[in-house]
Amino acid sequence: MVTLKPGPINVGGLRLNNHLLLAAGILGTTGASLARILASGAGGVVTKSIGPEPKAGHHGPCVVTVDGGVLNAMGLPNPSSGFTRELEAIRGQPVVVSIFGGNPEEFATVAGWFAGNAAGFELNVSCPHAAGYGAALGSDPAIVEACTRAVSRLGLPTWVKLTPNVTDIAECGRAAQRGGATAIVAINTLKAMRISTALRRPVLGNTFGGLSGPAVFPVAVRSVYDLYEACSIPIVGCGGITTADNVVEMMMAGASAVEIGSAVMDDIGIFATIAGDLYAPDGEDPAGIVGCAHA
Amino acid sequence: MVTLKPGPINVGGLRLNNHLLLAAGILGTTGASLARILASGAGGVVTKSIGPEPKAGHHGPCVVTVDGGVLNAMGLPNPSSGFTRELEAIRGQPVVVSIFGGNPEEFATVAGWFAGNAAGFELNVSCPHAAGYGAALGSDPAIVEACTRAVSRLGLPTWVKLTPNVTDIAECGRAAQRGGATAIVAINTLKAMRISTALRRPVLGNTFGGLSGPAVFPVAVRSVYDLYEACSIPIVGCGGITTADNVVEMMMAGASAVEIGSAVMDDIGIFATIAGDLYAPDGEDPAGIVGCAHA
Amino acid sequence: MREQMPIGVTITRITEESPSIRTFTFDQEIPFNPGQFVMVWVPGVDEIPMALSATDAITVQKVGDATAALFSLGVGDQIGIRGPFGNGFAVTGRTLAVGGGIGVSPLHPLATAGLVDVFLLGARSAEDLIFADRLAETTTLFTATDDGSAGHHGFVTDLLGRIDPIDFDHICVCGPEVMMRAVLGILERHGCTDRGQFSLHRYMKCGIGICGSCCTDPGGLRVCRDGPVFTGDRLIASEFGHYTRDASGQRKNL
Amino acid sequence: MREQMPIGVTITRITEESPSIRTFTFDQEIPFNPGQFVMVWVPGVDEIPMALSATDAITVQKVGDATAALFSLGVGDQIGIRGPFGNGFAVTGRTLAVGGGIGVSPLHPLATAGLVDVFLLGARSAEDLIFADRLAETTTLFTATDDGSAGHHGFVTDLLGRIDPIDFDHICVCGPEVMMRAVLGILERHGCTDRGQFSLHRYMKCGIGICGSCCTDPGGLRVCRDGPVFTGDRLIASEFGHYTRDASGQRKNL
Ligand SMILES: Cc1cc2nc3c(=O)[nH]c(=O)nc-3n(C[C@H](O)[C@H](O)[C@H](O)COP(=O)(O)OP(=O)(O)OC[C@H]3O[C@@H](n4cnc5c(N)ncnc54)[C@H](O)[C@@H]3O)c2cc1C
Ligand SMILES: Cc1cc2nc3c(=O)[nH]c(=O)nc-3n(C[C@H](O)[C@H](O)[C@H](O)COP(=O)(O)OP(=O)(O)OC[C@H]3O[C@@H](n4cnc5c(N)ncnc54)[C@H](O)[C@@H]3O)c2cc1C
Ligand SMILES: Cc1cc2nc3c(=O)[nH]c(=O)nc-3n(C[C@H](O)[C@H](O)[C@H](O)COP(=O)(O)O)c2cc1C
Ligand SMILES: Cc1cc2nc3c(=O)[nH]c(=O)nc-3n(C[C@H](O)[C@H](O)[C@H](O)COP(=O)(O)O)c2cc1C
Ligand code: FES
Ligand code: FES
Repeated sequence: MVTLKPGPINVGGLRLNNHLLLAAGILGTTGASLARILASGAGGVVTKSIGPEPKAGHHGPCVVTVDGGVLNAMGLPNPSSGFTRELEAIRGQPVVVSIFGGNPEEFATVAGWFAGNAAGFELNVSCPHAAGYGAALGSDPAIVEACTRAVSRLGLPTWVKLTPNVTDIAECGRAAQRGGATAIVAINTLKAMRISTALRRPVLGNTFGGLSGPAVFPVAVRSVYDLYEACSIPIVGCGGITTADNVVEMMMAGASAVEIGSAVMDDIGIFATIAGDLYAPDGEDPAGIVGCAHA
Repeated sequence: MVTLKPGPINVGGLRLNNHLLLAAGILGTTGASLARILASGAGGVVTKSIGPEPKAGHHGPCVVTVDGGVLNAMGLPNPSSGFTRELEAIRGQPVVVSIFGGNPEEFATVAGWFAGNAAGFELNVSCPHAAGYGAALGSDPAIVEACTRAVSRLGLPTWVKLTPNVTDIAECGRAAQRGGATAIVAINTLKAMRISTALRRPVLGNTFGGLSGPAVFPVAVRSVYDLYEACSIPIVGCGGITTADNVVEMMMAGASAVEIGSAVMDDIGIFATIAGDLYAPDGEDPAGIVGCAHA
Repeated sequence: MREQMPIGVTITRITEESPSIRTFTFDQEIPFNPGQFVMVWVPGVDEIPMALSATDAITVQKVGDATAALFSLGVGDQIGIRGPFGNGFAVTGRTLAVGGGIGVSPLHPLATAGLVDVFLLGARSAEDLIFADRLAETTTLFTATDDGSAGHHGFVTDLLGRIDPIDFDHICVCGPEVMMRAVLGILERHGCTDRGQFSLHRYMKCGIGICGSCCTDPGGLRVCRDGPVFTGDRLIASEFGHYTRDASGQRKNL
Repeated sequence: MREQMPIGVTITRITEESPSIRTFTFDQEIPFNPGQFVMVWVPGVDEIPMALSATDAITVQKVGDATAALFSLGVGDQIGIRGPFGNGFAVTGRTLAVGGGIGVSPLHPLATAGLVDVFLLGARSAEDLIFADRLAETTTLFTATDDGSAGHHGFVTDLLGRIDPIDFDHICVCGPEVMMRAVLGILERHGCTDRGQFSLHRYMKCGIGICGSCCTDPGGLRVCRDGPVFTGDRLIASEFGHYTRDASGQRKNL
């Protein structure tokens, strides 16, 4: 297996302890939980997506596990500006605050709250199950560009997380780049649903949700590969990663770093596990790996 | 588990022996192989997609299995008009001929060759890895409508198979319906790829391919559910089905029949296996199940 | 990741334990360890965490929307069950159980399995002392009520004052968090917080350790996955007894 | 469905068996049954089916693009391997092997495993009689060449005429399809087609029984999955020896 030389890296304006970040919305609601993941070997963490108003989220069921994946429709529950206090415990660490809003102004407002204690922002224009938010904006390149610009203007690292539920993800990537994104994150979940045949109704409280986990890995690799051809800013790969070899594969597709979400469910020590397999003193220079699968 | 009353069914202008069809491109290149699947319990079969010229398909690797799925980029290999002779052995049986072309005229030409010995057509406007064909057309509703009209004009049952690689599959469904489709088939494969970390290059000869199998089932259920709300013609569910319960779930989402592809790999007797679990003399009326998960 | 969709179960019996507490027995057995919980899907309403009070039953106090919706169901109705989840109690040797109100629910299967020697049961008044008869069959039961209508007149924690916790290898506790914190205080005074096993309630959405809504300060422990049962030594310097979080993740003082 | 991506192997030795046949040995062992094949990925070119001629080797005849690309590789180069696939030979008791040309490749590991008693090997001329030395070590070897440069002057099927197939429990055959059809004809005359095990070549794309490109008439048998080895009785009334299909699925007469 390919191994990499360990050490801190710089991606999209952020300095990370290694290539492995916690993905948004996974154990990201409290500072303590983010601190736990950082202590367990993650090179950085992305918080739960925070929006303009406190939200309780969708009624349950919010999450079910399926064959090779996780289906969720949390509905973006978040404490809004109250989240600032959660960040106190992890000040100075590589913490990316994921934010969402219904329009560019709301994105700017929310970003403003965290300008003091976030290492950078990740714009959620990609959640597939929150009416008026997320992918509702993220499938229109013009809106992606406007939301990105509203936040990148603050001068902090601005990552934009894209949805795969579009005909052409590269177009959205180019829009984010025009808007001043310092990195693109791909992908958020695939729009999906399951039905309980016993109860004869959709299993998620919200009917529709998002699919993550190993099932979406081939879609995520393709999205990163597409974006690498279309954009010149760094890409952070996300979706279905469970092994060090998956990380290498994402990097070969074009990712400069990766985010890991669903795999935390089966192993909360996944960051240490993967880092243990991925890094070796005699490993390769990571820069030589990024995008090397492109002809 | 829900069981259904056995017996022939009528879907989108076709009479089938049961709800279970073989999906396009799976063991569908020869009449003998289609006959084998029919004899093994399928209620109908869809052929390999046939186009205007013989095609050898993409260079290999054309298929790899992944976690919970199959990734393929066959490149639509097909013998073109020569395929008529393969159909001789299965004349009179519920055989849907899958066809493709680069424009409405080509669709009409290919359909014309088979007007005599096909029970109906399935239009492939959804293959995600054949430049100038499939999803290249299928992501534009106007083209979907035009191709459908060119074939439906022949007066034979005309099913249109859609791609999930679009922002809004319902829009494509409505376009097919306007064009005179007698049923919609959803879904074709999800655009995806994998990279060999050992060889540092995309594993498929064509770089990109399509993901099928259990991994895509939640995406397929969602697509069928969306289409059921948007369209009034029958829907044939396809994508990731491996069990009788999956069939019931697809039907509850809105499918009047289903197609099964990748599952044939693990069990060539899958049709008999599923039929054995699905049908019972005291089973429910299938009509009552279709779409019952909609509020 | 293995598929774990909710299973559909049919309610076969509804037992009124008290005016506000009912046990719903269903038609399928769910192999579990006492203290584990399931996510109960009330179709069209919500999904909420509930301890299994038996292998085929949950015992529910009506407190809000979803529990009220459960109370509106009758025998023959269906609900969905995901689980069991969490760790459950782990006991060997002499075991003391301390239950307050609905908190008796996860302790009940521990007692019926013959794993509890002494059971201290508290509630507001006699009618809320649920499961008392059955508990008395397998344990040495002492009761307490706030209004003195049965047993000791006062808190269940008073009963603990009359017992030496050091006589027990494990002290399993479930009830209102203020009561549990008081028990933890007593164990602390006896220098045996590690013998305490406290079953926590926190707002839960996923039940499988991924969403973060049940995480506690300062360790980030997930109640749904690392718990719901924690030994007292892991709780002593924590949010336990002080605050919790609501559905949006905002802190609420207890 | 389990993940089965191609593994990367590095070529460690290239043996020139004849001017047009080379054995490529690589750095990993692939547990297999003799007669099973792998899909060999020549990066940037194509993926083609090849029998394993040993646990860590394939023996390749240069016939077109992908095989020519293989011939352009050297020691240290990497190729991808998917598999092993298919059924392989199944022998017990006395076994006769009949190989023609490159068809000796899947029979070789059967012989080196000590499972072949008598081996009939044919080729165009002496230099094409590959593996003869090694086969002679573990089997009773008879050879034939078209030009008479070694062994019997004539076809390998002639050698079969001098042997009583009924003396053998299994007759394993691989070679040009016309030759194999001739062997089947001989077995038919002896009334023992079911003792013949014929390893077929058909155009293959997936190797795992899903794409349909290797299906044969009239049974729809998949050479990659139901085969590549079939007993003679299953081939007698089939396309075998008459026609095959190309990459597009069009029939080609043999
Ligand atoms: C591990 C665990 C085991 C439990 N076991 C039992 C039991 O055996 N019997 C029993 O009656 N109750 C039990 N509960 C508490 C039960 O989950 C809540 O009473 C129930 O969720 C209330 O839902 P509601 O919609 O009726 O109330 P709401 O009107 O929604 O809220 C009432 C209160 O219930 C709590 N609550 C609401 N939703 C949730 C949720 N999703 N997760 C956690 N708490 C919530 C909140 O603190 C809220 O303030 C348990 C809780 C947990 C975490
Ligand atoms: C189960 C099996 C085992 C085989 N074992 C060996 C072996 O051990 N040694 C060996 O030298 N050859 C073997 N072959 C044949 C080998 O696969 C072909 O010679 C090779 O594919 C030719 O590829 P090419 O690109 O060089 O030739 P091309 O120029 O593509 O074609 C030459 C001929 O090779 C055949 N061919 C091409 N591609 C394929 C394909 N994908 N699948 C099947 N046939 C194809 C066709 O009949 C074609 O006419 C085996 C074939 C099968 C099916
Ligand atoms: C329970 C859950 C909650 C999530 N919440 C968010 C969120 O708040 N914001 C966001 O951008 N993505 C969210 N996601 C998506 C993940 O960040 C990630 O993009 C996706 O899960 C794919 O990665 P994975 O396969 O490693 O999980 C969530 C995913 C899950 C499973
Ligand atoms: C090897 C392979 C070949 C396929 N060829 C075709 C094709 O020719 N035409 C088509 O419309 N779909 C084709 N498909 C897609 C399937 O018909 C089906 O839509 C998809 O595989 C999802 O169903 P499944 O998960 O049951 O396999 C192919 C799929 C596979 C795996
Ligand atoms: S309820 Fe989601 S992590 Fe515990
Ligand atoms: S090669 Fe695909 S079915 Fe045999």
